[in-house]
Amino acid sequence: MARIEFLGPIGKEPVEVDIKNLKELKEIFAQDEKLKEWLGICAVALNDTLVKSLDVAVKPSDKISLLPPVCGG
Amino acid sequence: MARIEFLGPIGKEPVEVDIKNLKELKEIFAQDEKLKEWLGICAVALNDTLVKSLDVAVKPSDKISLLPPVCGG
Amino acid sequence: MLELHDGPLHVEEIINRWYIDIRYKNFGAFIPFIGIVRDEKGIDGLSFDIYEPILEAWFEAWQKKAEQEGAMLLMAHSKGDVPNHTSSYISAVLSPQRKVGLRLINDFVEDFKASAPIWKYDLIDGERVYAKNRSMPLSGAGLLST
Amino acid sequence: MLELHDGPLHVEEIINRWYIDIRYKNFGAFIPFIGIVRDEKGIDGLSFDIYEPILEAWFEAWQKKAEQEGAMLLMAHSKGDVPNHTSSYISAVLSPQRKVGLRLINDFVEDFKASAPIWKYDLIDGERVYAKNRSMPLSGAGLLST
Repeated sequence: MARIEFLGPIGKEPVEVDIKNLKELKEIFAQDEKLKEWLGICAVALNDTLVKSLDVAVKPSDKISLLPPVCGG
Repeated sequence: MARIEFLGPIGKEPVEVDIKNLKELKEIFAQDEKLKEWLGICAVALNDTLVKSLDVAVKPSDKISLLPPVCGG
Repeated sequence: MLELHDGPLHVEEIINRWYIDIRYKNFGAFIPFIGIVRDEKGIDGLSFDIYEPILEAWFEAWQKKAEQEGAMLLMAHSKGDVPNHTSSYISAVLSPQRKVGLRLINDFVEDFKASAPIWKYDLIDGERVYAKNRSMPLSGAGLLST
Repeated sequence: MLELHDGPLHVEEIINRWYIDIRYKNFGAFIPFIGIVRDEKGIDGLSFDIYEPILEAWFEAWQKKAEQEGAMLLMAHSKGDVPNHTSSYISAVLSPQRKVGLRLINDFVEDFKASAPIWKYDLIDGERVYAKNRSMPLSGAGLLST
């Protein structure tokens, strides 16, 4: 099961999901009403590297992070 | 007599000259062999304001400064 | 070097330590940028969450870029609460000449604002309120939206 | 504020004093530029002459420009001899927001190099050698040449 972390202000506990790629994650999340406001503004990292495409394979040991808009300093 | 100061590396003592404008100063300086190397690269201030024209009247109480190329910091 | 501190940064301690560390390294320009929390909009301060793995990778990539120009970067940032009139962020460029340094401090701070995985909250009446309006989506944001 | 010091600048003292002075003035960005004398070309240090009346007028004009953007400038410079690995020049911008500050520190330092009436000498074997090749003619130079 890949582990999904919701960073910063999303304020949601990590979940584990059984997916083969990010497209499947998108389908699962589409049913989550509470996540809707975040999905449009969050970037996605796979094992701490930002990804730009849904055609990314996901292994059971992978960590996926959702990163909302940032404002350091 | 206007007072002429030679700033920074010129290393020349101030002089007093009897002139009515900067054109007259230019004529006096043209005869000074030691100043030749400086005149082409020096800016000129009248009473601590840089001037750009020789058509500037000079009063006996005035101070004229020659400023060689700068490098602060 | 990247350092994270709990709460406000001790500006004097950090700047003095950095200066002592680098003064014999023959850099000609040392340019710190010090961010201070402003008292505005009725806040008592700011608070920060940081995702350290991506912050460290981002910083290391910048450090390599700086090294290619003979320069070096230093950065300190707060985690947690930072009251008004204290500092939450210091970055610094060291460079042989001024021009590279002045360009790098600008580009580094601007990219920090756009790319560093840090989340800011206003502290209002003891609550943490996400500073959503001042925040910028990271590159690739929206990938999972339908 | 413009301050001139005999010999090298005490970086920690100056930066700490400036920070303490300004931290409650609600500026969001404090950006010092610290110039450090590099050990290069066999010099033992640098030495400086300053023409204070024109330096002060130049600084005051910049201070007015900064104030129009809600910002403030600070500057310290050495007179006389400054050994390698010590500081001869510090300037700083204080501004409400970072963008104005980053622009001003760049423009202020660049104009300082072009316009401040300060003459630099290399210290070589106890002699002061005018750094003519690194110096820039002031605006209007050559007025009295034939």
